[in-house]
Amino acid sequence: MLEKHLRTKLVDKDLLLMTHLVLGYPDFETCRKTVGEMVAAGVDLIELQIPFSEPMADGPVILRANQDALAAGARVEACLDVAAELAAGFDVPFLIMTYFNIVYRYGVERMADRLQAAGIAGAIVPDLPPEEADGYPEILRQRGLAPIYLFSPTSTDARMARIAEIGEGFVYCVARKGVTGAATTFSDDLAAYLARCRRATRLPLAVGFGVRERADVEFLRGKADIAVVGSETLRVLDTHGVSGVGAFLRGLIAA
Amino acid sequence: MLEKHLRTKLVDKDLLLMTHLVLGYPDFETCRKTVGEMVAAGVDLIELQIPFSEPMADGPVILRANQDALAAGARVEACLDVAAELAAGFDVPFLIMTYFNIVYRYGVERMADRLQAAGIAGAIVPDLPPEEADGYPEILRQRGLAPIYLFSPTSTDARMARIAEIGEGFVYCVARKGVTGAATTFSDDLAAYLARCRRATRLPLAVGFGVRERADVEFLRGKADIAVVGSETLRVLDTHGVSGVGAFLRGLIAA
Amino acid sequence: MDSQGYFGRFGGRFIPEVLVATFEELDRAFDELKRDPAFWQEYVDLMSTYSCRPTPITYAENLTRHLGGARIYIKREDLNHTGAHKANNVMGQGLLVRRMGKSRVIAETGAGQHGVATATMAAKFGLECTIYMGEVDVERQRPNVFWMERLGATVVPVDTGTRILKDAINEAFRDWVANMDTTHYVFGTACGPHPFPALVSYFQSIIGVEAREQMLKSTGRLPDRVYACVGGGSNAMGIFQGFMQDDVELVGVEAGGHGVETGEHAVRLAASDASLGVAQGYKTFFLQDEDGQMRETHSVAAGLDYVGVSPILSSFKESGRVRFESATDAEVVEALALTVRKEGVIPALESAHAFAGAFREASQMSNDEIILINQSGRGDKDIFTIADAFDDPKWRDFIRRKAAQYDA
Amino acid sequence: MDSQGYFGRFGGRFIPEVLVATFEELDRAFDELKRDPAFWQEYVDLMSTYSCRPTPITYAENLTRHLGGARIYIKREDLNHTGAHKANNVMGQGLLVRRMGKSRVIAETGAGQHGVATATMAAKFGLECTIYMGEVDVERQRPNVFWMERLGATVVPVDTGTRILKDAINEAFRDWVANMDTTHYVFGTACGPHPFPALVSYFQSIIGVEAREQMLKSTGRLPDRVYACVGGGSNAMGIFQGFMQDDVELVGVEAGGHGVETGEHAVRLAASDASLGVAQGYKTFFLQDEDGQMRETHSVAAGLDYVGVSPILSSFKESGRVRFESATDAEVVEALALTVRKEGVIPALESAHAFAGAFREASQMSNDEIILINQSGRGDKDIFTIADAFDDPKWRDFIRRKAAQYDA
Ligand SMILES: Cc1ncc(COP(=O)(O)O)c(C=O)c1O
Ligand SMILES: Cc1ncc(COP(=O)(O)O)c(C=O)c1O
Repeated sequence: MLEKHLRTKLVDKDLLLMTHLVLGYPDFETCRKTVGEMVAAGVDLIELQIPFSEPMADGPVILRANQDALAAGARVEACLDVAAELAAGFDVPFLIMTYFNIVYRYGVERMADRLQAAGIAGAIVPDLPPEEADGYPEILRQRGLAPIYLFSPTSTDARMARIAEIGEGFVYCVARKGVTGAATTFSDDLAAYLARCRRATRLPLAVGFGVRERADVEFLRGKADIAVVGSETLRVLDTHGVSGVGAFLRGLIAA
Repeated sequence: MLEKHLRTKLVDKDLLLMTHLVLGYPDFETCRKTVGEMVAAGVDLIELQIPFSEPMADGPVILRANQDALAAGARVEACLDVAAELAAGFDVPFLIMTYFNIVYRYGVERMADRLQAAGIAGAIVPDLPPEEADGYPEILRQRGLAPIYLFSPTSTDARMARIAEIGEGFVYCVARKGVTGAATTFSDDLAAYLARCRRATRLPLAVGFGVRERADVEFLRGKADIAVVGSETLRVLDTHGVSGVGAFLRGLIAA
Repeated sequence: MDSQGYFGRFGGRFIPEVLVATFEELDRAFDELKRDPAFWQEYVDLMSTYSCRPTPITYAENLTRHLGGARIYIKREDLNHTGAHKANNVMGQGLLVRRMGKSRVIAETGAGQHGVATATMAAKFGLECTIYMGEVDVERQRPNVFWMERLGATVVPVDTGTRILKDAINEAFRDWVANMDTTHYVFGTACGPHPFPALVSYFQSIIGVEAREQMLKSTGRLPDRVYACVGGGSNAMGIFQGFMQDDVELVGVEAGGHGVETGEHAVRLAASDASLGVAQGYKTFFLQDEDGQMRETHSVAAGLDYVGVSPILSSFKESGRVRFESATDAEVVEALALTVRKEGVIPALESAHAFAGAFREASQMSNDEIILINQSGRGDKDIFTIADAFDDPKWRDFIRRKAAQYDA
Repeated sequence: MDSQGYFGRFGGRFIPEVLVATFEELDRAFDELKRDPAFWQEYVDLMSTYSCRPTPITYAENLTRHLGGARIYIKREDLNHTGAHKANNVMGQGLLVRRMGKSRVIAETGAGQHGVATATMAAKFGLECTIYMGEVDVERQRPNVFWMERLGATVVPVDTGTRILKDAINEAFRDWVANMDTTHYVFGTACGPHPFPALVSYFQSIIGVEAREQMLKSTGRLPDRVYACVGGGSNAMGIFQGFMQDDVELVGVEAGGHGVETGEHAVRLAASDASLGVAQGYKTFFLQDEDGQMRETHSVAAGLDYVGVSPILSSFKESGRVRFESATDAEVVEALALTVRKEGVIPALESAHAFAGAFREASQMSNDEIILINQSGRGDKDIFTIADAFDDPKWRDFIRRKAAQYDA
């Protein structure tokens, strides 16, 4: 379902934009407003991260947002309520991103039920590789939720094929070896890697980690389907507030 | 010669008194005055200690006097000058007490010549046991100086006999196992030890280490020939000054 | 262990995709090394020339008499180079790094022990070295930081999360994700994603292998009980492996902190405060809240102050093969004082937990029973912590004077 | 050695009469022990179960490459229990005390190493223990004082004289004079009245005995040169004795302090500042003035900061059997830094003198020559001194914060 939605969108646009925010950071109200700005700016897809105390795959900016959200009292249940509210209120697909322990403690089936009820489109769990899946993708799929998986530059072709098989919605291509938020060189290497990703799957490709400015987005055009802006959105939120986010995003996408 | 002098004195008195001071402590002028007080109080024999940086056999009071004298600049040559001056000025026998390194560095023969010239009666070197004598007692004896040796409660009869043989003037009987200046119990044990000393030698017996008051002196009467007042004199000098020393000593001896 | 690195329900490998290839490389290197008949001897040779293995077992005659029960023996890991069992693991991984041809190592450290050990290994093997250490620990363990820097390591204070061991681990993983081509992550304990629990336990097994032989040689039989403290679980795994197949009771002692009932502790197996979870790349018992967020832990011993625990020990908890107990800070300081006074050996605060656990039981045992305590490290490095634990006024004055001297 | 304890012109026994009987008792006990064929094995057993003898020799591959000359091996006395060769001596004397049936031990200490070692031995053997330590050293070496107290020893700060090691020795003798029935004086180095130089050297010879065998085993031959630092001379005597009869050059390295020319040093044999004298019960080279008063000495290493030196080494100086060199504080800190960085071992500041001496010469030697350095102790206990020597600002901040915390 998510894939279909994206394909439809991709008829009109050759590159979609996905943004990211940490639920409860700095508070739920700001999250609501930020999502409003994102949607208004024309964002196509929004990743809502449920904060976790040990976000091992995240870089400093998102890491600190996780901590601050937890320190401000962001409980999982409240995050899910807000996610449901946002999904009901805005007409873009929302994804839940979090670490496996949050899902595991909640109960994988119970979480899937809850996300389905909330109208969420899919989930990204970066520390749950296919080897540890243990029924997880099926449980999601049964509820119409897309289990999003990741490719990385070190994934072999065989492995990409395997991941492509159990993933749905799109594939999240990590642009380089490294955590979120640091600089990536948008180079020929990256282009070659993305070509390899393209060969490995028929799912749309999202490219994340390090997208910061117009030029990065332009670079991806034709090579991927979705540009993911993660840490940079948060940085702008921190420095320029909610309205800054809207301006920043419009600057990124404007034709 | 020293022995003969003491024997003569012992005809009139049954117990002689020997006092001690550290040359250069607190300064040479005070030493001169203190000796004056001692002689006036009726002291029979005076031990002049040339200070040494490592006075291993001395207790805290004399130890500190050694240090202070050195800190005040008491050089060996100056100590010997003052000793000569005192020996010329007062009509009691003077002994030099010091550690072997002072003698060794000065040269044993050269030191013996110097003491002879200064009119000193003998020398006590507590860290030079008979085993390490290496000609030392002969060198003294040749110059009419008495090499004074020590007995201790742990000396065997055989050892006492040997010491008695090389010693001259008198034997210094250490009253107990311990350094100078701490309390000694003037007990039956002590009496038995002194009887053993008496059997071991025909030299007069001096008893030192811990003589503090009239009663101590009385205890020694009949058991020894010379009572040595060491640390206590220094303590009095520190607390009551030069004149205090005179008063203290008169109190000790007064019939 | 199954092929996915599971010990019963515990273990596994929960890692970001970008690390998968690196872990597969590590799997292969570890497999090769285990299959190489010459490797173990190479490892033993290194440990016996660079550290002083075999470390002895010491008969604690005075403690035995004082407690009046079982005969007490101590396995002396404190005599290792760098002062703890941590040396076994890092030197083993050093050999592995050499085989893999990497030029840089990174490590997390809590108490600083593993950081010093890794920096030492890096100096010896000529490797670049970065150590991640929670800011709180950097502050508590400055002497160790000083030595790591002298050894040529870069120490990165981690100011995220609760700024302790677990945060240092997260940060080290972040580094690894970015630098896996050149870099090996020297994990410090028998935790983390597969194959680390197995890998670290493999190197630490040298403790148990030696201890079993030594006990047989000097007492003619095996001990009745073996005690080890449990932080991540590596020293416990190390000694326990020597007695796994034997009729020997194995006892792991966790950090009771201010008491399990206060919530300020690090007891994951000996009480029911912890629950099953997945974090830092593996599945085990974690001290976490209902949402699955990791809790703050507490122990007087920085090296035991960890939210997770070796998945292998979790499986032994479940199978009943190992019994788990805890000792409070107060009991530990008392056990430490007694051990120092009676035997002249100074256990690390971590190790003192094993002593405290053993002392509690030794007096109830009979004279012909034997217990073996693993002294995982020496305490003289912990002077700042131990002096505080003893509340020594002369130490405080000394520090004040020293500070005044620096201000002058 | 002759029957009076002379080595050439040096040694002897210059003691107050009251101590004569005690020394004769010690003579007898030491003689018996040397004649008892079982004793050495008893000693070796103790050291291999309580400490971890044999301590290894480590090939310093990186230093060898860096200096580009002789192959460098290190004898690892730092791996002893309590962290230095001092353990050999005290444990040996502990066995002696047990044979003599005494219940109390006393000792002097400078750096604190010997004090900790003695207190440790006393705890292990169940003896009462008093340690004399110069006030200056108590201040410099508080961590060691803290441990001595924990070990149950009474530490008496000596406020007489220059308030350092030699004054502590004097004070210990004063105690002994008063308590010789119950008390043995555990002398810490190969100095003092006969039989201490011989007695301490006897126990320390275990270093050389092991090292000779180990060098033969691992290199197939003897080293060309052996380096040891020289404080009182016990670690040097310990290792040198293994190679006395061989064609091996023996090099003792003394504390050059701020440089021999400044007068602030502790060089007794490598330069002509010292002269023959008699103090602290024996005859040797002392740093003294013309009157025979002992001079103040200086070294960055508290354990080398001593006015006298082993009479045995004085005799080897005179016979030419041992060559003596000195290394300045600055050279020593540099050698220490290099050793830590290159090999991951942390020599004590004392031991670092031997390294400094060796480094100076190693590069002039050929690749097929071999040198052996005695690492008498580990430096991690010296953190306060070493951090100051490195002038580490982060360490100073840490101490300031710690002090502020105590004041809060
Ligand atoms: C001396 C010592 N013992 C024990 C531990 C706990 O670790 P583990 O449980 O892995 O042995 C540490 C950790 O730093 C340590 O330093
Ligand atoms: C580690 C170490 N090495 C050497 C010495 C010097 O003593 P010696 O010359 O007797 O070996 C000391 C003395 O404290 C020491 O602690």
